[in-house]
Amino acid sequence: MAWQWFHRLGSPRWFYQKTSAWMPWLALASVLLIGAGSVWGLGFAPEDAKQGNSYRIIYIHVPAAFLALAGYYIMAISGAIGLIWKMKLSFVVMRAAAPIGAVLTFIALFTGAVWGKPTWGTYWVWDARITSMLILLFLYIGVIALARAFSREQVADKACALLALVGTVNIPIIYKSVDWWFTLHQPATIKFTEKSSIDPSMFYPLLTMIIGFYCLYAWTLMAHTREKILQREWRTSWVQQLMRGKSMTESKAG
Amino acid sequence: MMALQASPSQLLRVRQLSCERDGRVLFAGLDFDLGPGQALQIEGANGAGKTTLLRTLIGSAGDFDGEILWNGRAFPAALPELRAHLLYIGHGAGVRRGLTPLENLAWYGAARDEALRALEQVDLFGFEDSLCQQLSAGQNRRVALARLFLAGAPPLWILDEPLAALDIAGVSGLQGQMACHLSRGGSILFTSHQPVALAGLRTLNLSEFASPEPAGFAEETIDVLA
Amino acid sequence: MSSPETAAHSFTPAARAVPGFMPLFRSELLLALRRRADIANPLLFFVTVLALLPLGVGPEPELLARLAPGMIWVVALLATLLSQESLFRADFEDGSLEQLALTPQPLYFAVLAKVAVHWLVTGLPLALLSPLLGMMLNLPEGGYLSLLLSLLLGTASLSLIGAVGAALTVALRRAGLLLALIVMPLYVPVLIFGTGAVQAAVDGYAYGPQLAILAALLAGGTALAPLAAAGAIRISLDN
Amino acid sequence: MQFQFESLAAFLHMDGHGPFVWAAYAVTFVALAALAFQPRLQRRRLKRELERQQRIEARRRSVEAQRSRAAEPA
Repeated sequence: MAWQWFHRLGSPRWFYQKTSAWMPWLALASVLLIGAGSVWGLGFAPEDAKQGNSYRIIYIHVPAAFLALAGYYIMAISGAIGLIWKMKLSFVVMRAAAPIGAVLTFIALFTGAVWGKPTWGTYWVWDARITSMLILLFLYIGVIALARAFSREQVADKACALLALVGTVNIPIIYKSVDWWFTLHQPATIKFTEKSSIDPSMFYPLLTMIIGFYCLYAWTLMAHTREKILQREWRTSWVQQLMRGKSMTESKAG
Repeated sequence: MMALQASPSQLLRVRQLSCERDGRVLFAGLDFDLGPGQALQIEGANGAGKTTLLRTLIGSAGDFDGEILWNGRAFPAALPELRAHLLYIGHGAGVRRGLTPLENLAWYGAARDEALRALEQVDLFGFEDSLCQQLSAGQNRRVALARLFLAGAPPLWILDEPLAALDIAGVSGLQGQMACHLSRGGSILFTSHQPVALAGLRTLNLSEFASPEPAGFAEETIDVLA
Repeated sequence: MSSPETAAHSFTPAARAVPGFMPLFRSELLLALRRRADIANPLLFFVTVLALLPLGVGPEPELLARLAPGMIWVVALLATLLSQESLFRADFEDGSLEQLALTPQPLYFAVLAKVAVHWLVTGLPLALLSPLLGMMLNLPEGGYLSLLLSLLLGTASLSLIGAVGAALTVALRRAGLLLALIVMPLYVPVLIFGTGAVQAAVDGYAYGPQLAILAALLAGGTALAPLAAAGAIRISLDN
Repeated sequence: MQFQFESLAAFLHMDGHGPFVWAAYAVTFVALAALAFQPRLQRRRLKRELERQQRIEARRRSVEAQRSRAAEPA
């Protein structure tokens, strides 16, 4: 019996209906958490002794960096599920996760670069974490570009799933080799952000923001997956009715 | 005519097979059996899915509905077993341009003299040692067809347009070899636009199995929008 | 034409199976050696681009000496990448890749044979040529042996990783740029430890650990990359 | 825990680091908003595409209907 819900989860229609109930709550939670976290971090948390107010960028840089990496693993795992159990839905989740992860990586890079200016005087710092983040962005772009290159959806899904898996195997190696490379060339400069020694008054807003970002990630991933399901299943009757249902209510209202 | 070596259980059975390509259902509800000593010709308009059908049977095209059985065991478990008994010639001849016809046949595991005899039967006498890239497309296809004339050729032949690049003599030679293969208990499934003179040949028109309108367009959706 | 043979035939699948790794390797090598131009291209690219370097940054010997290890490695990486796309292209177009996939023998060996030949034909010559270019770029005395060894190990890993990219993009028409985009991030560790080895030797440190890591990357690549490439080939064949 | 800045102006200025902090936050929220609203745009595009498809089907059906009516009397 345990497998039954797993395969039921696999049916796009069941996923669409189930997530319709969760979406509003998730959206509310992420807006509240991120709103509160930002206000708290920007206005009420103390400034950093060394870096002053530019330190407040941490409240968006760290969550974005977290999710950029976690997003890649989520993408790779859903791709692997699709390859192993041939589940269409998990391929759709993978395809939805790729652009979201890429945007989050870009956010992490941009905020890191802007943060670098007041701290080190240059926008681009070849710090280990920023460099690894840049390579992660290239990995994402590789998966997105590969997805676009194939004419047939099923083949594109499997190819991207395989590339994501290959990427996952390489990420730890890339991160370690970039760390080694960084310590080799710039042993003296400070490590970018020492989270362990963070002061509680700064840690709680950061925690709020991280949870808020995770809720937002979940909501965005669901929203994108639902849209891709409709695009792929547009021939089925339930999508036709859904779209017609939409147009009928709108035509009544309009 | 008692089948000599082919084990009687070599049976390809297809049940309610349907294949979809780019959201369009090419054919649905396809049923046929192919046992030892039988030949089946697949006809159908271009784009009816003939090549997709063949590539599904050899396992290259993965997603299909329905059932394909080889010796009673269903795909994908039975796929390695089927491939061990399969000789497939697709659109791409499977002939490497950088090698000579002899080297190509050696690559398929044929001894030298056997390969020479096979090449002679496909009218490639004298071309054994010239590079395939210098041969014409028709000659390259005939190098691929030479595999059918090799002694240890596998029992199940799946051929995509085998007669396409052959002249009159070539066609009759190939038909002779096909008849001989059938008499030895082998089975052949091939696509062709030309009629083929083979005893006991069954034909199947794929266009008859084309599916009706894609499921999504129920009648009432049109009235609402019109 | 031919009278159908009446002799009894035994359908021995073994007789027709494609031969094992060594015959595959030999036929691949034969194929590669027949395409002389393909061998020369990466080498010419390697030499011409490195000759451009002094024209670009100026001929001062100390500057070139500092740049030499990194530049030789980066250009060797690009040369390998250049010749990567044609790894499966020809076999895909003439249908023999599909025949390979149909044989009961796992695709792992076919991919390994192709990559080994690709390395012999591009990686090895690049590595052997690199000391010559080191002289041209005024590479300091200690760096030559480590340059040769690191390139020997490194280009093999690059070929293996590139094979996965080549397999993923074999069914696409203009795949060159996409292939580079896919494999570039995966090349980073090999590049880092490759240049690290040469830099360490130039600075007089021991470069043994860097070579050991390069060898470890190669061992991991030999085990995993052909599997990924075989999977990618089966996916691309379905296109 | 109380408000760290004397006035709104000081809050915006953040003694010199303001532009960087606000730029970072602005770009982040714009990017997240774009990600959040993209599905809505795709939904609208899909609906238009479906309606266009059904109009083509309707026209094709009516053409077939005329052809079969014309063929009957012969």
